[in-house]
Amino acid sequence: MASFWEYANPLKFMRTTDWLLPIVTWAAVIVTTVGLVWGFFFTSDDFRQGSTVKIIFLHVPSAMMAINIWVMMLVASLVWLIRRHHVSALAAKAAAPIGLTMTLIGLITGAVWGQPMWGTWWAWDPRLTSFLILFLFYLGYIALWAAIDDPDTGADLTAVLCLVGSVFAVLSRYAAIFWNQGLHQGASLSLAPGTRMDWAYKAPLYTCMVGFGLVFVALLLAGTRTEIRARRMKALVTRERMA
Amino acid sequence: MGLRVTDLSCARGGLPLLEGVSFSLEAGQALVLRGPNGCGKTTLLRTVAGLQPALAGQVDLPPEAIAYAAHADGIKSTLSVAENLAFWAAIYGTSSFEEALDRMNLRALAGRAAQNLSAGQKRRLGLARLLVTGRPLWVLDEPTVSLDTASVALFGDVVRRHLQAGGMALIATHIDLGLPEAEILDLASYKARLPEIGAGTFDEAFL
Amino acid sequence: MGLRVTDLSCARGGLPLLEGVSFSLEAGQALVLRGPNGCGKTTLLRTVAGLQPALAGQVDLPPEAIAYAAHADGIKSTLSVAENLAFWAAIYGTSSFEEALDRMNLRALAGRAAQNLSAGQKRRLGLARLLVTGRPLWVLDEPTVSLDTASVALFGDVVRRHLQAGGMALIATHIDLGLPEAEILDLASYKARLPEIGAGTFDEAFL
Amino acid sequence: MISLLTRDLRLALRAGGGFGLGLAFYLILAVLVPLGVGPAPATLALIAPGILWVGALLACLLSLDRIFALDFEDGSLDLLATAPVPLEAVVSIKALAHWLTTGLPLVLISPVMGLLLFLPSEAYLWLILSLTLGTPALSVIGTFGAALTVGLKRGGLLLSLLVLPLYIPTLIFGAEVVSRGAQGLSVSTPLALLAGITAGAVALLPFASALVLRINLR
Amino acid sequence: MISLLTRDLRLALRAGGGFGLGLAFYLILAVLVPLGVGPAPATLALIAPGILWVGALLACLLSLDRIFALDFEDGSLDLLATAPVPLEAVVSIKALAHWLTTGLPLVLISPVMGLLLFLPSEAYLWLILSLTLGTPALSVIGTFGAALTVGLKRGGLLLSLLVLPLYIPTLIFGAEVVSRGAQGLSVSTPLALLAGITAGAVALLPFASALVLRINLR
Amino acid sequence: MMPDLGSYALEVSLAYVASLGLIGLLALWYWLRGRVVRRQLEEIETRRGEANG
Ligand code: HEM
Ligand SMILES: Nc1ncnc2c1ncn2[C@@H]1O[C@H](COP(=O)(O)OP(=O)(O)OP(=O)(O)O)[C@@H](O)[C@H]1O
Ligand SMILES: Nc1ncnc2c1ncn2[C@@H]1O[C@H](COP(=O)(O)OP(=O)(O)OP(=O)(O)O)[C@@H](O)[C@H]1O
Ligand SMILES: [Mg+2]
Ligand SMILES: [Mg+2]
Repeated sequence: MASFWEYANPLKFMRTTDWLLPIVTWAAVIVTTVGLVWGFFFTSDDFRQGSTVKIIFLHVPSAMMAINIWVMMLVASLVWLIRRHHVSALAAKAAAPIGLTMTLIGLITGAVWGQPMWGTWWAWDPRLTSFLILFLFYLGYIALWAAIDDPDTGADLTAVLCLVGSVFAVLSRYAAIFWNQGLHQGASLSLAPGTRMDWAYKAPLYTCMVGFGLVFVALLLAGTRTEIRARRMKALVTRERMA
Repeated sequence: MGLRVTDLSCARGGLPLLEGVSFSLEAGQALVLRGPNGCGKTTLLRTVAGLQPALAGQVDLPPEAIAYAAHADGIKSTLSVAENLAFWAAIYGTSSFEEALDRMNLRALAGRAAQNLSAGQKRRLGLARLLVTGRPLWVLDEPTVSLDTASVALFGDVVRRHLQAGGMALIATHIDLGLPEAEILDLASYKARLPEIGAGTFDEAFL
Repeated sequence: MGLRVTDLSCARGGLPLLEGVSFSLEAGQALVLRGPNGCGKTTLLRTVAGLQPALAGQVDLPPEAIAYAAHADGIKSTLSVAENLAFWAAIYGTSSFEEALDRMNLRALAGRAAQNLSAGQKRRLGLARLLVTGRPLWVLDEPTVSLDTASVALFGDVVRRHLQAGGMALIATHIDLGLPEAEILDLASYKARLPEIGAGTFDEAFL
Repeated sequence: MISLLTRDLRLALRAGGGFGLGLAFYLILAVLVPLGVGPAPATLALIAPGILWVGALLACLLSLDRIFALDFEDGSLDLLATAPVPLEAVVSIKALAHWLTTGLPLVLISPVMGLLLFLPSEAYLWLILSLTLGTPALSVIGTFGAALTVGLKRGGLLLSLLVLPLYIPTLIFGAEVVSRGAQGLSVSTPLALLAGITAGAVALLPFASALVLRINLR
Repeated sequence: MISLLTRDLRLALRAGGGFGLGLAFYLILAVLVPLGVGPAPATLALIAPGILWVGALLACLLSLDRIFALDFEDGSLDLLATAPVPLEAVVSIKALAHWLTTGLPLVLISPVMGLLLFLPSEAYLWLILSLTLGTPALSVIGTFGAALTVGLKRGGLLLSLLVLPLYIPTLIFGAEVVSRGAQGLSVSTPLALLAGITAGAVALLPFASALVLRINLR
Repeated sequence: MMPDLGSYALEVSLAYVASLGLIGLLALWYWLRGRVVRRQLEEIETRRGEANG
């Protein structure tokens, strides 16, 4: 069997994604559309939250993806540091803006939801706070990539930042919980304390989660392809200059 | 103990510059590197000094035996000349910097803050640091920039005494150092040739 | 229009270094300043360029006619070679930097960020700036530092053409520029002597 | 002159140029203060106008040393001083570039900051207005401070020390506008004073800065 | 090693070395906040613990770029990397020097700051204790950030952006100690966590910093 | 067809518009940048191909 690491070869990666990308893209569009249309048009209002419950179909998937993308970047960074496969470093680079956008969506939908539910746009609740800190980590990570000219140095430095940052992100999470017991929902998919969520909500919610995951994968593949091309272009340009 | 560089390739900014550079230095020898601007002298010296990894080939003297002096001299402008030298002497664990002061003709400036030195005086201070390292191989990047004729001669003497005491020197320069005994290596002939690759096929190194 | 320096004294760090320096330059002439390290060449050039006031004496060319090039080249490392030159061309109101690129052999490097140049390439860019100033008097402080032999010759040609076009050049250097037609002024003989003052009598200038 | 402005803006946008980082600092401050002070909305709303102005001021302050220090180190400042442009104009352009890359983004992001600190909704208009009026003064005054400390290695914090006292009037009137606005009181007096400070600083300080710069270069 | 420490301290004490400026910044912040927020003692006492910790953090942050930038520019860092001292030790000594010139003075002056902001009298002890325990972590984390950005021209604000999120746990626990102390509650948990963060950071981060520094030098 | 969103119409539609807008912008940006980079790379490679004969 071919080793998994073969896909870390840029050329092999490009060949594979050539046919994979359109499939994933279409899957992402279809699943997300289905999930969101289902959620938006075909669910009834919650008896306490009214129509705002429909925000859940955006909020929860984006918040989850924001966290998952960071984890994916962590793994990719480790792969780069240990096995030095360029594609994984470039994939981490391409993932960061998607993670940032997901974080932003989570923040915005949460804020818009908070206004009717808690009577405020924003609260210094631990989950919200650590989410905001995650936003800052994404910003810092992207800014560091942007600031460094040499691609390998950039990959090394951002990878170390991602590792150290992850440790501190976890620490911040616990610090924030310690600091303030908040308003936000617990981790069980429950709308109000005690009530379990109905399948009428769960089914479209799961669809949306899968959809957002696919959206991420599609964007990630496209972004990584671009980064690989940009990397090669940079190498060629330097090479041309030398000749 | 000597320096043996075999088949060294080095890169700058992700791009191979030199390839297949081999030479060796025995105790008491000096080698002068020459080559046009931008051919990779600085890059080669940094690789030998262990500051950047080689693309291929090896340098079989450990970095612990090498004293490197670049364009920037590592001089703290608010410390005096003597304080600057004393610091490096302490870092290298050699006790005395007095002799270095005398040999680089810095005695009269010893108490002066480094920021008040002229370009050439600063350079002399940077070179005096070499004397306190106590290391056998000196790796020097254009050491005589800004020096007047008398100081170049002084520096030539210092290098000669270092060689006589069993030291080695690897020097990149564009001008004549007054070291006729040194061998000369022209780097122009080691220019790296990139492997030719057709469009659309790229591997790990993207080239 | 020429430069006439009469009886100039200049000081550095509050201490007079040179005194009674007089010389003149007519259109088409070049003057090379020589002198040991620390004798005050840089100080004299900064005074002539109007960057620091003279202690005594005068320089009768307005600073508006002078292009000064010091050790630091005023290069922005994140801008490309062409962008750097274009900026200075715009500041001096001269339209084209294309010719400067060609004449300093920078055409191949035009799109490269200045931080990725080698020491000598950076220096060439610094000197190319002189060509876009369009000013008659070039005041140069050790212009050929780090340049290889070919680039020194190139630079010599550029200066010669500037002189032929009626320009002037005042150059401090320790090495040979390949400009045999230039006069040479040794600054060692103009070393300032401090006025003798008995203990306890100090005047305005505390000397 | 235009070329100087575009060069400065371009440098700011390039890697390591510092654009957007003033912004980031401002955002981060808005995160830190609640973390330090505690999450109670009432407390935060009370101190929001002051903190928002203090934050804008600090974000400006931190980017001041870019104004001249880089140009000084690589010799560009010597060359600009001997170039055919008046140093007063150079100084003004540098202040303008600083405002465009620091002050303006601060103004634009300030509503988000207000949200994070529970600023009362009546105050948003006044926050934006007072920052728009006040930040140019911060840039011009800061340029003066940067010119004063240009020769000093990493004069960064000395710079802060010199500039902060000069920032105080702007801060007082600016914060006053916002907190009066939050309470629904009349803001015309502090607003007029703020505008006065800015107009005065913009008109006069470039001359002082150019003078000081010339002294520092010799 | 000792010689590196004494050199760094001596450099900090010389002209332009930056000693005392962190302090000055801290003091100025204590002046600005009442100006921005308004003079009511009750409000100030309420926010004092948070503001004092945020101020200490910012004062630390502002002096971070001195840790390596000067040594990088003049080539000393290249030379230190080839000198017979492990880079991990160099990094730790640099962090220690930073703490001695920034963190320690902050601890010592903090009671005065408490006075200016009407900190309740029970909280003074905890303020000093928490700063003593927490500022070493700030220095070590900051050294990591400085090592990350060492090659970048004026990475100052990028540095802030990278380091501030890493400072957050320290800030939260530190401020919590003081505010609990001010209310007479038990402080042992946050104090222990604060000490834990410091111990972990001091023990592990120098390796990351040395790694990153080596990458930046090549 | 539009469901009745009740008194929270503004909030809910705002959330949907903002989220989809952001994702759309991101996708657009990735797509545009991908296209630009691909073009540039192609151009360079053809240039190289010509240079190599
Ligand atoms: C700006 C404000 C908000 C932010 C930053 C935010 C952030 C988050 C985060 C990070 C998650 C975790 C996703 C995961 O489990 O991986 C989450 C989940 C969730 N949020 Fe929010 N949220 C905000 C406001 C709200 C509001 C106002 C509500 C509703 C009243 C809400 C309801 C939920 C629910 C129901 C979940 C799913 C909980 C679960 O994991 O089972 N959120 N949010
Ligand atoms: N940071 C960098 N990134 C990319 N390329 C670089 C970088 N630094 C230098 N180069 C390029 O690498 C080549 C070799 O540079 P190097 O400094 O080794 O030359 P050199 O032989 O020392 O020249 P000089 O005599 O001018 O000092 C040059 O062509 C230069 O343009
Ligand atoms: N900032 C300063 N403060 C006090 N003295 C200084 C200062 N800068 C330089 N000096 C001293 O002034 C003298 C003249 O310096 P200058 O730089 O003009 O010499 P130079 O002739 O250019 O020498 P070089 O050939 O070494 O460049 C030197 O002895 C130097 O030590
Ligand atoms: Mg070189
Ligand atoms: Mg000189």
